Amino acid sequence: MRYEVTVDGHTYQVEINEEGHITIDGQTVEVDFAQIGNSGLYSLLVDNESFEALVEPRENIWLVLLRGDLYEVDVVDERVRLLRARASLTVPESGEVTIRAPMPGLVVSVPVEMGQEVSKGDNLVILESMKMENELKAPRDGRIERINIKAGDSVERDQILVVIS
Amino acid sequence: MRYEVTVDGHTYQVEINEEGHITIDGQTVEVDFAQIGNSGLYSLLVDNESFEALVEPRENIWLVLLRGDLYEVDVVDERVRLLRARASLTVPESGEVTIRAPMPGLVVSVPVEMGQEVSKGDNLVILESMKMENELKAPRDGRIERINIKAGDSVERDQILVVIS
Amino acid sequence: MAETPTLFRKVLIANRGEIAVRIIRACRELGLRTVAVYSDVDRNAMHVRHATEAYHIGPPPPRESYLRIDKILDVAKRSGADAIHPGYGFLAERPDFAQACLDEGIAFIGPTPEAIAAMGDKVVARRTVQEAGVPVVPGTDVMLRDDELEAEASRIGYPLLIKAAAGGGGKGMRRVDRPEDFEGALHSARREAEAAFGDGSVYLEKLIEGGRHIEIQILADTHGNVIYLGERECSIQRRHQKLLEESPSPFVNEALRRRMGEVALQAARAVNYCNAGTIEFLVDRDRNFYFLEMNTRLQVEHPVTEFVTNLDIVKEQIRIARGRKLSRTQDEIEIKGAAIECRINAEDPYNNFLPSTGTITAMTLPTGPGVRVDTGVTAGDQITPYYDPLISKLICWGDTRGEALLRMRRALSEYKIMGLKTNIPFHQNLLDSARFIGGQYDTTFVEERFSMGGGREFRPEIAAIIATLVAHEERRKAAQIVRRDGRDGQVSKWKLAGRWEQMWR
Amino acid sequence: MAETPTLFRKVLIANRGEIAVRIIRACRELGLRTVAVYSDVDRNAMHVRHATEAYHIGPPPPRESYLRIDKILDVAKRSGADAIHPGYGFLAERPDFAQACLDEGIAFIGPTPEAIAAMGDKVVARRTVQEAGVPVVPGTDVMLRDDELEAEASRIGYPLLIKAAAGGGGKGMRRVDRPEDFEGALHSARREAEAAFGDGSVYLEKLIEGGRHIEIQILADTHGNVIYLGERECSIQRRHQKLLEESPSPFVNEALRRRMGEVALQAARAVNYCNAGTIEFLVDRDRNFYFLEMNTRLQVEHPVTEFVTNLDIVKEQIRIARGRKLSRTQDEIEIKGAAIECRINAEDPYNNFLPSTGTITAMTLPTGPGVRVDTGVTAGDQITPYYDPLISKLICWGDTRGEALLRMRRALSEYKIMGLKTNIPFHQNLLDSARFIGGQYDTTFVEERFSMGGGREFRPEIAAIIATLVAHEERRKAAQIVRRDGRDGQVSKWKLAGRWEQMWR
Repeated sequence: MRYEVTVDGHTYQVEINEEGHITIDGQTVEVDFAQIGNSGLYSLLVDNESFEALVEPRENIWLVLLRGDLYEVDVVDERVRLLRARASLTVPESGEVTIRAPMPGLVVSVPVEMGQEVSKGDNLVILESMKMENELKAPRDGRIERINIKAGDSVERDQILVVIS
Repeated sequence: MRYEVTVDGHTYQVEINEEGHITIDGQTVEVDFAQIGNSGLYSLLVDNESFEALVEPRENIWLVLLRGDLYEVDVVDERVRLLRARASLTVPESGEVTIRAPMPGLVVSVPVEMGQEVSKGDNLVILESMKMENELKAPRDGRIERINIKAGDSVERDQILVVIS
Repeated sequence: MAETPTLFRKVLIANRGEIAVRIIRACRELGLRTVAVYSDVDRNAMHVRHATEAYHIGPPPPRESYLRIDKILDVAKRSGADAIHPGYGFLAERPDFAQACLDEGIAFIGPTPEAIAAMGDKVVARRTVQEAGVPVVPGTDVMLRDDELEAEASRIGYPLLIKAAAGGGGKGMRRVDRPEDFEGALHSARREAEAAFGDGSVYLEKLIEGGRHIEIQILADTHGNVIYLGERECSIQRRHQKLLEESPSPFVNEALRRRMGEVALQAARAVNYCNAGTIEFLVDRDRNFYFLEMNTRLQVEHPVTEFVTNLDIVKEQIRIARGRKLSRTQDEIEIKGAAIECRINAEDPYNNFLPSTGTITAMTLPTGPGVRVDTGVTAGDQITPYYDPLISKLICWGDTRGEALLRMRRALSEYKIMGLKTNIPFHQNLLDSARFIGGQYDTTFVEERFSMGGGREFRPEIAAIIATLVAHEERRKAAQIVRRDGRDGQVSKWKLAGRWEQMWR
Repeated sequence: MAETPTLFRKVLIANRGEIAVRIIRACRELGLRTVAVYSDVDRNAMHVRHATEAYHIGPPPPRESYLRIDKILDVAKRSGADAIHPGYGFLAERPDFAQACLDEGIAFIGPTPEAIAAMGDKVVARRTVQEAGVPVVPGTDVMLRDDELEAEASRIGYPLLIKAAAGGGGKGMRRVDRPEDFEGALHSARREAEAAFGDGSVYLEKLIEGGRHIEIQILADTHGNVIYLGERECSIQRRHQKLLEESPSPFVNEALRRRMGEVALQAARAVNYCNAGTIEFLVDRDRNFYFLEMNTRLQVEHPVTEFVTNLDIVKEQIRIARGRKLSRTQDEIEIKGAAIECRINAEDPYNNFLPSTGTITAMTLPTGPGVRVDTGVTAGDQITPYYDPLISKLICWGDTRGEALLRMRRALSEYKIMGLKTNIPFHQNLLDSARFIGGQYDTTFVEERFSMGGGREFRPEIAAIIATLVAHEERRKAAQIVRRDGRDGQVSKWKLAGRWEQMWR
């Protein structure tokens, strides 16, 4: 699994490989990671170097207290990145808008019907991908013009799922 | 709410009155009770005397660490006491067994049907009482002979609900 | 003059936070029962949990709770407390409070109301000690009108300081570098003093550049014995707030220590002082020293003195209040090794020391040899905006100053506080600073020569890895929840109830 | 004899638990990097988290991990460690390990292999120190056959002790009161010694009734300087396991201290001892003292000596291993105040001290003046059956023994450990015992004259109220959950996923 991880303005490309390895900005290190009890205390061994940190979630970021310093870390996985990128596309004020699959996946449900009026932010398709369920939302108000898929369908990346007019 | 509370072989009658008062073995004291964060640490003021304790649940009891000593406390409320008393009744090996309401309540569901074969421990009736849902179980193997109630019924204490033969 | 010993069995602590806990501990070790008082937001506080008894005294603002003499005396009567320890801050230096205790027949663990009053007015204090032969910073010693002050200013010379007579904590204080700025500074200092203390009186002092703030701890009993316990170096300050203190001072040699100690005793004797007190001095580059003021109470930084003298100052305070003699004579006081105290505040050193409030969600204390933590909070406790931002004090002792510094670095790296920002990174930077390590600092050091950049090693890539692994794990767990409860969209209410029954029964 | 200083920068700690953490702290304060080793069950342990680096060395049983010289030396090489500290237990008193380190060019922070070997065989040790003029308990000093031992037994007189030559911890030890019991006891002692140490050799010692176990800490450098740091009173034992230690001993006066110290130095010199070591003595009611054995390593109870001498023994060990001179001379050693150590074990004092294992679910450490905690665990850590039950050591210092006792009581009441049983109530009872407070105890005290009943105040009714309130609250919360998710019997999977998204994104 790949992540884009931002700390203090620098973005690292982190990839969690098979158990016990991580690649960070192209460099592979051996890691051994453990949570201490149910607390937010973690122990990390990176190529046998030992680190202890307290970790807590905050709205959109992770707080990591390491050797006295508090780091604010933004961890973005592919799925979230794709969704974020999709959400930031500029959408025409009128005319047709096509909703495409941001990644390959399995359609879990389609909570809208042909001809239905939808508002910006309404769920159009629930797509299971990378073991997570992802909500594809309406980028603006409109009417459902076309539905190309149904629950249970497998879809490819960029396949057109729904069209709003 | 009344509780029977057993510590070190002695059983106390504890009643939680309106906010701020407790009666223990007939004596009423003013209490102020607070949990510290989300931990198992609690602060108790009893008539202004201050106590600090760590509390944790264990299977059927509460562990209370108070001033260095670990107390094992069994807290039984009316509901549990009634259920326990019911469970301890001797049940004839054969013949009819009547399942009565151990307390007044509302029938939430009856997950068995007339004529159904049930095993000891199977749920017969879900009864809501004292804001809790209570499972009334078959005291031995048998066949459902009669069902006097349905979901939604209000029942009185000792009312016959189900008969097993 | 042998007085009848004052017996008391139950001590009310008219304070909160770490100092209340500190005093409760001393009382418990003396077999005394303790009474805590608390405001609404302090119900769960550590001092409430550690005391034998605890009483509510009102809403969070100090004026409605911790400063309410009537409520505190009422609790003392209801609880049967026969002594009161005021801690520091709040009512500690209020002569009317000390007097009210005495009037009620309650022992006040501190000096007499007269001594508090004499030292509370800075102008009177200056005059009093000066008459006793104590050197003071050149300045004005009587109340003067604005025009008189301006004339005096020319006599004293610039740069100079305008200070509030009732002052403390830098409020009502102004530095003036040129005669043309004097009038404006005077008016603004008077306004600030009036607002802060209800008293706009000010006086002038020559500004001593490159000065160090060094104070002498003294103890005086009711039998006429007065001793000093060496000095504390308190020049690490920011906006007149001390951040780190050490004893001994790297700037003070044995001869200077003795001279300052003797002068401190003169100042104390000038007001017939009794109980624990501190004489603050300004020491210039040539080791001339000048009386600044006397704090007629226990100081925040008393633990560094305790570490190097092996004396428990709070217990001595109680001993004195009971009418007993000091447990040591001056000859028996020996300074052993070196101690440093870091004040751990809820403030963000990377963001102009902005106060940080909230709930402490997790805390790991440093332990081991030579480490002492005086804390008023544990995980789950809240830091509110109503009181000072002091979370705890971390104090380390070493056989040498070097060992104490290295031990403090080790302890700081073990100390973990989550839920709000703390100034631990400030202390870590300070302890890496060559000038600080070399003992080369004065009261302007933190504000003028120190930056948070420092040479410390940051490990953002490690933080990145840790956060990613935690996020990855949470994601995996959450995926399982969706999976488990998934397809059919149902979680049985029986299952939920069942889980709970298992837990609580 | 000035030797070349041995430079090292990275220290491997061939141990676990509190002592590994203790040594890591000393190294960090000296600017040394540290290498931890851990078995499978110790992956999450505190010593792993505190070290600079950590390496896995095998399964939990010590024979497969902490006792594997080959694996530990392999880690030393891989990590570039140039020194090894063995702690206590495990490999600390194995001459072959010390030798193997030296063979690999790694500094061994401890005595020479020869000194370890000489003191490791108790019979050889007795003979060696006896030749140096050190008094030993009357007994046998050479290896004897069974019939010879029986003859010697008659000479020495009953009661007597049969002891294993390779012994320690009471294994292979038998008390014999009558000649007719001798033969049976001899065989069973030999069997036990054979099983425990792979060596069935035993020797005899006269049994000294009412004896106290008092030991002298010594330090010796490579320049021929040897000093003693006063004594430790270790008579509070149960089945030969020490539970509480104090320094100074309430039984030892200045003259006896000096005599025992001088004799300890003779014993150390007899084996050209170097680094830290401890000479254990048995002291009878008339203050005669007899050499028992020498522990050629750091002791568990070293902190009480550190508190009263203000010397860091672990740092001195490192200093010595670096070839430097001791930081103090004998004249500079002064015993200040009194220190007590309580060993906090995971065992149930109400149930025959049965070991207790499990996860520590919550822990509150005592802090404040005069309190030191040397711990190897925090909340979330596990106590496993593989290693000794020592959770931590609580050490308190006081200006007098009385103050230290009262402070220890205070600290014990603040110390909270949840998840398993500890012996804290034992210590609380002990500190309430009049005989203990009076210093009237010998090595038989805990087993023969002490009971857990004590005069302590129990508050079962408060425990009842607290548990009821918690149960009541849990019940109320659970009722709300059933209610919220209730009637329709559904929890939306989107809702669950949504909650989670909010949390992790």
